[in-house]
Amino acid sequence: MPKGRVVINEEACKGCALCVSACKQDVLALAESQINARGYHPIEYVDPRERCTGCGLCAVICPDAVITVYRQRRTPARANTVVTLS
Amino acid sequence: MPKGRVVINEEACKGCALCVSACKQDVLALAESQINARGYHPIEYVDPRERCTGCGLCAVICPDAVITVYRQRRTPARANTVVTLS
Amino acid sequence: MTKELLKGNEAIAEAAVRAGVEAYFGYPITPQTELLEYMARRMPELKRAFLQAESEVAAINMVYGAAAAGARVMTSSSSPGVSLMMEGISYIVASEVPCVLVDVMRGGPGLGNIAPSQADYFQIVKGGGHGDYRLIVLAPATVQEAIDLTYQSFDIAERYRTMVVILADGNIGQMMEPAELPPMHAANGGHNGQRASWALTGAKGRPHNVITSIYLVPEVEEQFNQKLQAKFRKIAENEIRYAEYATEDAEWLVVGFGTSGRVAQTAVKQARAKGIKAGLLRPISLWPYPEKRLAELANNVRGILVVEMNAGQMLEDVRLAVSGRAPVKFYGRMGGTVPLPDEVLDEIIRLTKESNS
Amino acid sequence: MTKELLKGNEAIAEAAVRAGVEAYFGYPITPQTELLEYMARRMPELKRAFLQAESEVAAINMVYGAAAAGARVMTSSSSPGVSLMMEGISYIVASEVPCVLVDVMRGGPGLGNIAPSQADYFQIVKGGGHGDYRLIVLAPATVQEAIDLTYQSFDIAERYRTMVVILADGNIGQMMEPAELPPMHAANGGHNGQRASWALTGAKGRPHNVITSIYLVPEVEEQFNQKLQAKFRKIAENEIRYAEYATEDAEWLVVGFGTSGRVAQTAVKQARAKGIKAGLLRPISLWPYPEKRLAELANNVRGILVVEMNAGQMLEDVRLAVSGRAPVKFYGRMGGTVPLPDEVLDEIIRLTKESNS
Amino acid sequence: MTTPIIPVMEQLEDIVYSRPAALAECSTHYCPGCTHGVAHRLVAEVIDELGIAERTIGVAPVGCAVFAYNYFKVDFAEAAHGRAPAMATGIKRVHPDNVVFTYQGDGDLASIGMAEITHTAARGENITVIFINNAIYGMTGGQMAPTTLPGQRTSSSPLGRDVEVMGMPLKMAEMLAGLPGAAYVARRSLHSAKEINRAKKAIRTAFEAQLAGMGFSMVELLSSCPTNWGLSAFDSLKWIEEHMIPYYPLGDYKVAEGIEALSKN
Amino acid sequence: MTTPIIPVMEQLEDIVYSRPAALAECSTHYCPGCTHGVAHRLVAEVIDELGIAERTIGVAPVGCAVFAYNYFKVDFAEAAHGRAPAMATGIKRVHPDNVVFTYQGDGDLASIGMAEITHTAARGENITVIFINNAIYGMTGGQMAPTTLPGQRTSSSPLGRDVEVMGMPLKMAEMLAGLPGAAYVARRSLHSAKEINRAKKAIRTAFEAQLAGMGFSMVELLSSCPTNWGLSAFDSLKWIEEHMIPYYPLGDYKVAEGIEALSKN
Amino acid sequence: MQSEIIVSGFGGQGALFAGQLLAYAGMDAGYHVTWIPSYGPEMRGGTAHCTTIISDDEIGSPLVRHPSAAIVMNAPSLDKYEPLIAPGGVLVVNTSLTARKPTRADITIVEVPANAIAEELGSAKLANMVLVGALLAAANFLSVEALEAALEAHLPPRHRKLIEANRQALRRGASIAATVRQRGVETLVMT
Amino acid sequence: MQSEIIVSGFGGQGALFAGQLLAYAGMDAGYHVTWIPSYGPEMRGGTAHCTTIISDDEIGSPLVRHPSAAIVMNAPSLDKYEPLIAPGGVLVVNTSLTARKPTRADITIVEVPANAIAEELGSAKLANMVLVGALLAAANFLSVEALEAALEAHLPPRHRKLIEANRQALRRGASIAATVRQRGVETLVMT
Ligand SMILES: Cc1ncc(C[n+]2csc(CCOP(=O)(O)OP(=O)(O)O)c2C)c(N)n1
Ligand SMILES: Cc1ncc(C[n+]2csc(CCOP(=O)(O)OP(=O)(O)O)c2C)c(N)n1
Ligand code: SF4
Ligand code: SF4
Ligand code: SF4
Ligand code: SF4
Repeated sequence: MPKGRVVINEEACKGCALCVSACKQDVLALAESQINARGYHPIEYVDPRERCTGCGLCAVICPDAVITVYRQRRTPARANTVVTLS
Repeated sequence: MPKGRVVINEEACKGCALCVSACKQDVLALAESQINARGYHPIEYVDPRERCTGCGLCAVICPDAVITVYRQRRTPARANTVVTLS
Repeated sequence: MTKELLKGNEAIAEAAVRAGVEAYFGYPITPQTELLEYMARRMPELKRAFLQAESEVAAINMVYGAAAAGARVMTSSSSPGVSLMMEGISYIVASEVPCVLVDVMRGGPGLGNIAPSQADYFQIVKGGGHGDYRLIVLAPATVQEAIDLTYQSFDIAERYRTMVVILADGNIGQMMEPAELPPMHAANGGHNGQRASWALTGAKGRPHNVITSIYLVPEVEEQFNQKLQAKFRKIAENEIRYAEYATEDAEWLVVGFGTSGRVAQTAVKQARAKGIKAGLLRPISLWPYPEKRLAELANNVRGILVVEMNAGQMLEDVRLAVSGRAPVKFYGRMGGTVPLPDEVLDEIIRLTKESNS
Repeated sequence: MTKELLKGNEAIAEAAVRAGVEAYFGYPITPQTELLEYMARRMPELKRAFLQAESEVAAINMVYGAAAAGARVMTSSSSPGVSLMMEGISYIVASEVPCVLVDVMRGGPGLGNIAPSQADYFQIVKGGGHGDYRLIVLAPATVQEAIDLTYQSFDIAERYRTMVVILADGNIGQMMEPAELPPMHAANGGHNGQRASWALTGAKGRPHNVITSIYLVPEVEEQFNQKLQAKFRKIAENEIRYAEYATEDAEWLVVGFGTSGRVAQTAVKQARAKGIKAGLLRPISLWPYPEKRLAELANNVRGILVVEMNAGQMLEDVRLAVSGRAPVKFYGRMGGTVPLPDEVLDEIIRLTKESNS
Repeated sequence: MTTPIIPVMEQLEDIVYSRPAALAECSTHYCPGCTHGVAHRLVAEVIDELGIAERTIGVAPVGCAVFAYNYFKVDFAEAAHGRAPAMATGIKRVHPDNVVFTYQGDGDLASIGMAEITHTAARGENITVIFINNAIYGMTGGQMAPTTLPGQRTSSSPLGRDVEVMGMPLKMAEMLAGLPGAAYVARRSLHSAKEINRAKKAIRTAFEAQLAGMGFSMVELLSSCPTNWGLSAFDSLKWIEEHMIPYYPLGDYKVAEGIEALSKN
Repeated sequence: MTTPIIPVMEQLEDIVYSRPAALAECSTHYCPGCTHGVAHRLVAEVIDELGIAERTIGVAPVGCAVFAYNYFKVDFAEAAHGRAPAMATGIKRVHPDNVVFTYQGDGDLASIGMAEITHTAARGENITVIFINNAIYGMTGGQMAPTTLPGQRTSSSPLGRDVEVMGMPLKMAEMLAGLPGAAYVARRSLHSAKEINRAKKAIRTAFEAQLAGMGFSMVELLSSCPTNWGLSAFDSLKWIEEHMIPYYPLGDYKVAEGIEALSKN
Repeated sequence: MQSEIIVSGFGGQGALFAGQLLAYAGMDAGYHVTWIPSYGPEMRGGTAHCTTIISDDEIGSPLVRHPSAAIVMNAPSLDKYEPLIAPGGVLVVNTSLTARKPTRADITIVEVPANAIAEELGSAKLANMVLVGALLAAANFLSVEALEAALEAHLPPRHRKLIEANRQALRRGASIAATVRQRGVETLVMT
Repeated sequence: MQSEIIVSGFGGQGALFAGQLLAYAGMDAGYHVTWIPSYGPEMRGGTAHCTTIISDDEIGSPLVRHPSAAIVMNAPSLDKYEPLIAPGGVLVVNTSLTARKPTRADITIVEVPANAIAEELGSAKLANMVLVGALLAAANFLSVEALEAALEAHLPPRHRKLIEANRQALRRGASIAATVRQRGVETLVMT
């Protein structure tokens, strides 16, 4: 199981691919074959080697705020909080 | 004979008296009894003690450029020139 | 309450204060400056907002902001300054936010002079800014009327969510007359601090409000324009104001607004004294224009004389209303000169002679 | 010379270049921006002055400066940008310096949209700035006409020492049509570098020249205004332009300018095909307005339909000219929508029915 | 820093990033990869973190961000081109307890709106300005802005900005920082995750300065315009780094007394 | 420095000062003691000394100096309020060989004309600006200017300028000097003969910078308004010295490379 | 009955205030009044004049071509207004600042060296009140007492210390003009 | 005779250029022509369409309600223009970006998977030319040769290297539509 994972709102993604270049673990790619209602190829999250660390860099750079990032709990005491990235 | 002398265009003088306070030799005064066509008391040049040095400070401060300043020639070679004050 | 001798500019300012104006933004320009100066003293005294803006462009956009925030707000200026407000005025009407502008006209065009004029009628009444819009334009002829119209103007502006202009010539701003001031309202004039539902106040417990004037899809912009036009028609039904003098049996009608109107009134009186059956229509609302009443009167008179302090601007509205029912003559003075009663009387006499011959 | 397929905005720009325009100052705004962009390429190429100003306010005052200096100069903009120019325009006319403004109107009021519109007729034709002034307003309906009018506009402006406005709706700016460009003039258009005697060029061997618009004494300002009015009357005598189509035997007259005019022409053609004796008057000069010709035509028709891309602005000039001689109906589209021939045809048919019933 | 916002959905996972609540659910009209979107998100995050959505009023410019009012779930006005600071002044003067911010492009703020931004800063108007410097006019199709770099080609400087004719680009942060009314003025960039995080901190400081009543605050953000630069989204970020930052150095240009303390809260 | 102008009239006397030729013979409408008159004289003297009267074009503001065109025997335009720099730009772009200057008050230049002056300086427009800072709106009867001092009473700040509400006064020389387009920016005062002589040198340098094609030059002159300050002419000069100079320090704020060399000629 | 009074002088001579005071007094006496200033060409150095109308009927035009009275405080004002006064009207001339003599024979002319008298009373600024006093005595549409009451009622607080001096000036002016009427002459020259 | 053609698609699909090229060809063939664009709601992300009119008479309105032909390059364009085409007119549909079928029975419908064909030819950008070729063959108001000549004559210098590819695209489109007429069917679906 990877340390993190991301969920992409594919309908809202504009396929700019900035997340792809931001991701150091190489788990994001343009879905060349797919096209969303607004005419863009959205991003796919493909992590067969379970490399996603949940670092959130993709979400930080995404201009369309379409990525949600999850990370394995390190301190279970911190439930009900969101760790923001700043 | 004083070293210098001034000529005042009395009709254009507004009687602000700035020249009076600028003059270190005390040869200028408001002509209280006189009134020009624009309703101002103009300045009089009165130099019985021949103190005017022709320093030109009155002319430099006069906002209405109504004072002409003469000075005794020091270097007669310099005829046909005007010594500006800067 | 007894009358005080009040200067037009200051009377307008105090009337606005009493109407509960919460914020004033303006820029100095003669012959309106006393209004700004009065506000500079009076508003801070009442802990209301006064700000001398960096320009008329900024002033009108500050007004736009405060109006969008739901506040009673006004500005004042004079001809060249008002020209600079044209973009902002168009935005304000298009955004449907209420506010009041006092325009104390001076001689023009260009820098012109500071003498009284009525040469900005076209600009204010027809539309000096871009797009199809109308301003509610009220033109006082006395200090008392200036007070009363200003006092009402905020309610009118809020009723229709649009801009009301008090269009005064320099004479009205500068003259003193005995007048009575209305009672004092708290800031925001009787709304008890309650803001309109559309106002920008923070989206607390409601969806967020937006004040905008962009409608990119032409059909949507057209619908919006239709809504605006419907509003303008409603205003045209409800907000027509005018004064008449000796019109009952008038054979010769004089039409003038503001100072020209009251000068003409004296001339009409003098004409009556000479046995000429003259009467006066003095439009108070320049938009909406009292065209129906004018058309009625036009049916019964033998000639009409329009008197203005310009080259003939309201004249067009008179001709539109009269539409050929009676001959229309014009007497105008320009560039900051004011017609005197004897000149107008001469014109009335000329009118009767020309139409008789 | 053969025709090229030219876009309105660019054709206007090239026509101005060929007329010898020496300086262009402007600020980007859709749907006029191609004109500025064309100038950005073309003027430096010819070593003439191009400057993107910081705003429309600055642009019109740069134009004012260059015009005062005796140069052939122009600017261009669209509705909100033109609103910002109102003060400067009033100054320019009051200072009697010649220049050309191209106004490519878009949907409004406020920010509105970038679609074609004619809703700034009042602003440009009646006077959006302060004071009694008039602009010479030319409204092309085709790219060729846009070229021809622009090319002439500089001479006209110089002849009367005043501002000429090419008032185009967004369609004229955006459309392409085959058109022929006029021959190329050197900078300053045929004056061979000679500046007008009043121009600011440095007071060499002559008393110093002054360009100003302030006349503090009302009587002097009034005299100046009288001089201006006399000039305007002269322009009104000489500069009326219009086109007619099928008016000889017309019983129903359609009046429209610019794009509405050409759309109406198609509708008139269709009406004729249906046996309705319709005709078209297309005013080209909006000021001075072809009121005499319109009045003549009004005498001979049974009804008049005014078509505009606004809520009814030129309509007032039509009603003024017609002055009750014939019923006047209006069909307008607003906010960036354009009437189509079938709509206008329907209105013509309705006009004939209403007037027959 | 942690803020309670959304309950964690799965027992063993934290949401480390999700779309801020102050950002409307709709998708924007911005071009793919345009960092206007990043700027919006950061502002929304700060509004959420400070818990001020219900008392914030935004003012949108004329420019690509003209529809900002659709994208923030806070009250919003759409100003005339360049006049957002005047409009914000009008709002703030009648609602001093609201949080008021403008969001403006470089054509809007630094060209046509120069007088309004300068005077608003000079007055120390207690508002926050988010200033998007993308070295070009985006919305109208890529004309020169006052911030366009020397030699940069645009549709109105087709041969590249000639500084002999058009002057050098304006550095607004530096200029406004010189005014006593300015409490906090910083320049940040949106070209990398790291800089984006630093940009967010600056935006937060700017809003905090306003909340503390300290006066005018502005964050200039170097932003991309892939469409009008004619570059890919990725190359645009590189262009910011390689071409814009050298001319527009990042940093804090004005940090009034007391601001440092704010950020430590 | 000597310049041949008028033949000496008496054998044994030199004229050490007489009215400059570029100043028209008429008398001005300025109030008695108003140093607008001094500024006019200095500009006229410089024009004479540089021998440029026949190719100079001035632009008058809206403000007390609105009639400047009557007082200089050079071609002159009267601009709209605040727009003199734009008008001067229009003139200079079509007549680059003419010498173009604007003469502007502080309301004109620093308030309504802020955008135009800033952009003109930023473009490095090759013109000269004579900027009269008298801390008030003279012509309209004494309202607050952006340069009005903290606490200073004016007709629109009757209790004194409250910097909490209106911000601190603007220092235009300092602000514009920061722009790369500015070649020469200096502040001088007209409150004493000594400072007047220094002011003249600065004005001369500014015009020389233009003649050398170096770009934007401006001399800010601290000037009196006895009428609206409610002081005598003499006390007004003292007020400049005691109140204005401490806030507006005299000095050179921008001296581009090559300027020093000019002044040495 | 309607009286129209023009007061005209250099800026700073107090012409506008004199006209205002007449308006106040008229209002307090129950009349309709208007006061309208007309700035000279400039704010500084120009002339200032105003028109006050006092009427028992509603006032239409606040401006008139031919006033029933004029106070002229300097030479240009004399030249401008002497020809305009309605026949039978009153012209009050400040001879301290006018060189020429008025020439009309169909009006009452009162010549007062108002500056000289005012300086005698302590300040040249009182010249306006001397002239107003003279007007009242000569023209008879308001009493000097009404003016005094108006001074008392409407002078702004910061100027209250000047009331007594103003009152004296009014009286001096009035006593002069009273002589005119007593003597039944058309023109009185005060020396 | 007058043909009115609307070309409509997403910004970037080349709808405006396709319409322009038709206008150029019409002009070169001696007709009167007009071309008028209509920006979508925004500059970015919106749709773009234009109207080209080719006529042997002077053209009045550059806009029409019911065009004689339309090329629709995406789904919203299909929805908007299918109902508007004049009876007997031609509708060319880019099936690569439209999901639903056109339904009108009174017009000629040509369905072309233009993006697919264009990508086959080397670039999706050629889809517009494929569709124009199809229109010409189906509607018969200008020859494909005329279009090719227009390409040659009016393509801006910096795009001249694309002429050959564009020409091929035109021909492919035309050959498709030619089949329509041969077969005499109302609707042709290219797969
Ligand atoms: C008064 C006025 N002038 C011009 C325009 C046209 N216009 C719209 S947006 C814009 C510039 C936008 O550029 P910028 O502010 O840099 O923002 P961006 O689009 O790059 O985000 C212009 C000039 C307008 N709408 N109003
Ligand atoms: C657009 C416009 N707004 C306002 C005015 C009124 N006005 C004339 S001069 C002036 C200010 C003058 O002050 P300043 O520039 O400081 O010059 P000064 O008179 O002190 O020399 C103003 C506000 C105007 N003429 N035009
Ligand atoms: S950065 Fe965002 S919009 Fe761009 S491709 Fe990635 S998920 Fe899509
Ligand atoms: S300084 Fe000049 S104007 Fe003033 S009193 Fe002296 S001479 Fe007269
Ligand atoms: S045009 Fe430029 S600034 Fe505007 S949305 Fe597109 S990429 Fe962003
Ligand atoms: S008002 Fe002031 S600035 Fe103007 S002329 Fe008088 S003293 Fe000088």
